Amino acid sequence: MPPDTTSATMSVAVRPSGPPNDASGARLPGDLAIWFFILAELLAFAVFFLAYAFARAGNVEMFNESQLTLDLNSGALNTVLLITGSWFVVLAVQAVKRDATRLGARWLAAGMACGFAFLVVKVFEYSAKFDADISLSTNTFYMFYISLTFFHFMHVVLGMVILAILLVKTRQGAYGSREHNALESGAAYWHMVDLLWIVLFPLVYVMR
Amino acid sequence: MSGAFTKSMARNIFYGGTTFFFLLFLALSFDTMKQLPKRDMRQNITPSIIAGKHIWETRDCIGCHTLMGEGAYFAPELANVVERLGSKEAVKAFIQSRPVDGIPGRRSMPQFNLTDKELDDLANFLEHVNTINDANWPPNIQG
Amino acid sequence: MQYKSQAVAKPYFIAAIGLFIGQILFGLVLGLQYVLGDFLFPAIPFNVARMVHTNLLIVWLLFGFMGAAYYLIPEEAETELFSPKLALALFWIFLVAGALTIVGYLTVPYATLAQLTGNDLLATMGREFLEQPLPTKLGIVVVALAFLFNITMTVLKGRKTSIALVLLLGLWGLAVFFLFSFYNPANIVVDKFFWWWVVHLWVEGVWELILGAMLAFVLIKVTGVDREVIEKWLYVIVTLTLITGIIGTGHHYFWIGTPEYWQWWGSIFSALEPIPFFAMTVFAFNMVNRRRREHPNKAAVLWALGTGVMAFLGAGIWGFLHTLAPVNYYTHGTQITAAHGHMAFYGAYVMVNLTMISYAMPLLRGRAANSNKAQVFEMWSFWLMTVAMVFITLFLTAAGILQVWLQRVSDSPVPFMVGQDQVALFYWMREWAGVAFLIGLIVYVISFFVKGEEKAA
Amino acid sequence: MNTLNTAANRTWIVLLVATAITYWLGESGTAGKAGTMAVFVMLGLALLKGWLVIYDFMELRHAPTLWKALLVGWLVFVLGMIVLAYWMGLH
Repeated sequence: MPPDTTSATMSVAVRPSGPPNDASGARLPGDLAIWFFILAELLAFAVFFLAYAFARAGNVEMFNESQLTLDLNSGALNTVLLITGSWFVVLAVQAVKRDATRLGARWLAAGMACGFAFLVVKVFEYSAKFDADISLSTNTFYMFYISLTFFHFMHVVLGMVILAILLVKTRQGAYGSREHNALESGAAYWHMVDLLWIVLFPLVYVMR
Repeated sequence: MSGAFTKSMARNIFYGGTTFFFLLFLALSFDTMKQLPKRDMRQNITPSIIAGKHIWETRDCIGCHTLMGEGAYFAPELANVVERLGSKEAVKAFIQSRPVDGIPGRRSMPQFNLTDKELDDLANFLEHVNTINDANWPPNIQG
Repeated sequence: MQYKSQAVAKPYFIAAIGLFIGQILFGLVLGLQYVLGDFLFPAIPFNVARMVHTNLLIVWLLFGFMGAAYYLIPEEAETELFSPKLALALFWIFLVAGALTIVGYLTVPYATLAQLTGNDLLATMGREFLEQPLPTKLGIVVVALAFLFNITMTVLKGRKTSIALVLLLGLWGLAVFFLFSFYNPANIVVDKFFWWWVVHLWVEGVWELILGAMLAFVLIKVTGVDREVIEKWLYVIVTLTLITGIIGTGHHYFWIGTPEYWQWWGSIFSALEPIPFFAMTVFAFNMVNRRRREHPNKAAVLWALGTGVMAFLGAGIWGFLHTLAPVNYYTHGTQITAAHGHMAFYGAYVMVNLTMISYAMPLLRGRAANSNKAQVFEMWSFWLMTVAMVFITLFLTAAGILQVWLQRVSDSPVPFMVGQDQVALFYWMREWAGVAFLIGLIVYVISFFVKGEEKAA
Repeated sequence: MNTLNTAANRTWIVLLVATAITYWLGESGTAGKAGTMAVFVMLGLALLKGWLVIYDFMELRHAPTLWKALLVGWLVFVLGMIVLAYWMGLH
C-alpha cells in the first residue's frame, strides 16, 4: 500500500469519527481507512461463509462426499503457513517500532516467503482439481470450494503486493518508532487474510 | 500518529480494492466464456438464426417485449413463445396477422410487413433462444 | 463563479433541462399507452416512444454530467478551462446529433433508419438503451473523447484534487465502457453478457463515481466543511461502490445462459451494493449538520440531501428488493424491475444533476443564490417531483407484485396480457403520478424565472 | 530470542497446536464419526484461534472496545451461524 510520499511527514489527520486515542489510552493500530476496508471484506466473506453453511444444510450428503476429495494435508499446511507468516509480520512490526528496521525488513521477507509458499501449495491443489475435471460448474460444493478459496487466494496475492511495498519502504527507512501507520495498516490486512483462512479451513475442509 | 485516517491511505485502498475486484471480475468472466459453449447451444446457430437476430434488432422488438426477461415490460416474454403458441407457424401467423391500425383500446403490435424468409428467420431465432440453458427460467410457460 | 470559462456549463444545463422535459412528456405518452393500448398507434408505437424516453434520459444526464464537469473542473483545478471554444463546439455537435437521432426515431420506421444509417455495415442497433444508429454512436464517442481531452488537460495544468480525480475516473470509465456497445455478436448470450458491461458498469459502477464527485463538490461549497474530511469520505464511498458494484454485475447473469455460480456471486455482492448509498446519505447529512457556513442557496442543500436519501431508497432498497437470485427468479422481467429502474435513475442521477444545476445556475447568472421566492418555487418542485416519483415506484411495485403472483407464482399462471389487464388500475394511478411529476418539473423551470430581491454574487 | 516471552510468540504456538488438533480431527476421520462433538471442538478451536489473531496479531488487545467488539463479534456471529446451519443440516 504505497502511502503518498508527500505525506511521509507527520500529516495532521483530521478524524471525522473513531476515537483512536480515547481516554483509556486505547489505540487502534494502523489507519482507520484500512479498518473500514477490513470490515467490508469481513462482511463479504461472512455472507459467503453463511451461504456455504446454509447451502450445505440443503444437501449434506453431496457436500460430505465431495469434501472427501479435498486435499486435507495441503489445507492444514496452508493454515500453518499463514499463521507463521502472520506471526513473522507481527515480529516485523514490533522490530520496526523498536527502530530495528533491518530486522523488521527480514521478518517481512520471511512473512512474504510464507505467503508465497501458501500460493504455491494452493496452485498445486487447484491444478490437481482441474486435472480431475472439477470446475466451478461441477456441483454446488465445488462451486463454493473454488469460489471461497479463489476469493481468499486473491486476497493473499493482494496481501503479498502490500507486504512487498512495505518491505521496500522499510528498507528505504520510511518507517520507524515515530512513523509506522502504513506498516501497521498493511499488517492488519495481512492478519485479516489469516483470520479468514482460520474460519475457512475447518468450515470447508474438515466439518462434516 | 496511530489511528489516523489519512486520505492517501484511503486513495490507495480505492486503487487496490478496485483493481482487485476488477481482476476478480475478469477471472469469473474468463471462466464464464470457457463454460458457455456447453450452455448456449452455439453449435446450432445457423445463418437463418443470425438473420433472425438481425430482424429482431432492426424492428426493435426489445422496445416492447422481453427476451430472457430483459427488455421492455409492455408485451409478453418471447424466449419461449414458440413453445407457448405451439409452433413456429403459429408465431409467424400471429406476426403476419397484426392489423395495420392496431386493435382499438388494446396494446397493439405494429404490422412489420416481413417477407416469408424474414418470418422464418425470426421464428428460428426465437426457437433457438429457447434452447439455451438459462437455469430453467421462466418459472412457467406464460414467461 | 471564479473562472470565466465556467460559463460554458450554462448551455449544457439549459439543454439538459430541455431534454428532461421531452423525456417526461414521452414518459407520459408511454404511461398512457399502458392503459389505452392504441394511443398514438400506429404513428408512434410503444417501442418508438420508449426509445425516445430512455435515450432522452441518458442524453440529458450526459449533458448534465458534462455541464457539471465544465463547471467544477476549472474551480477544482483553479485554472481556466483548456478550451472553452471546443466545449461549445462539442455542445452543438452533441445537441444536433441527439436531436437528429430523436427525429430519426419518430419520423422513419426503425428498420428503414437502420438501413439508412449503415447498420448493415456494423449492426449495433436494436438493443435496449443502445438503439442509437451507428453514426450517432460514433458521434457520442468523438464528443466523449474530445470532452475528456478538454477537462483532462485542464486538470493536468491545474491543481489536482481528489474530487477532480474521482470525477475524471468516472468519466473516463463511462467512455471506455461505452465502447462495448459496438460489440454485437450473433450469440445472444455473449451479446447480453457484454451489453451489461455498458449498462451495469455504467449505472452501478462509474456513474456512481461521477455522482460521488459531484455531490462532494456541492457539499464542500454549501457546507464549508474542510475539503480533507469530505474527500476522505468520498474515497471510502467510491471504494465501497466499486468493490461491490463490479462483481455485482453478476445479478444480471442469473437467467441469460451464463453458468449458475453467478447466482451466488451476483446475489452476494449486489446485496452489498446498498452500503455505499447508505454511506453517502450518512455522509451528506453529517456534512450538512457540521456545516461551518449558512449558504444562501437552501434549495441546493435540499437537493443534495435528497439525492442521498432517494439514491439509497431507489437504488439501494428497491434494488435489494429483487437482487437475490431466488427472488429474482420470480420478479425478473416484471414491473418490479421497472419500479426499481424509475426510482434509482431519479434518486441517484437525476437528483444529483438537479443538485448541481440548482447550485451552479444562480452563480452562472451572477448571484450567490436565487431569491427566497424563487427558492420556495424550487423547493415545491423538489417535493412535487420526489413524492410523485415515490408514488410512481409504489404503484409499479404493487403492479409488479400482483403480476408476479398472477403470472409466475400462482398454481394456475395467467397469460401475460390477462395479468396486465388486472393491474391496469395501478397503471392509471402511475399515470396520474406522472402528471404530478410533470407539474413539479414545470414548477422547477418556473423557479428560474421568478424574480425577487437577490443576494450579491 | 526466547519464544515464550511475548504474547505474539505464545499465540503462535497455541495456533499451531490448535491447527494440529483440527487437522487430526479431519485426518483421523473422527470428524466423520463423532459428528456434532467434533464440529463443536473444531469451531471452538476456530473461535480460540480467531480470538488470538485478533487480540495478539492484530494487536487489538489495546484497541478501543468498539473495534474489539466489531471483530470478535464478527467471529462469534459467523461461527454461531455455522453451528446453526450444521444443526439444521442434521435434520
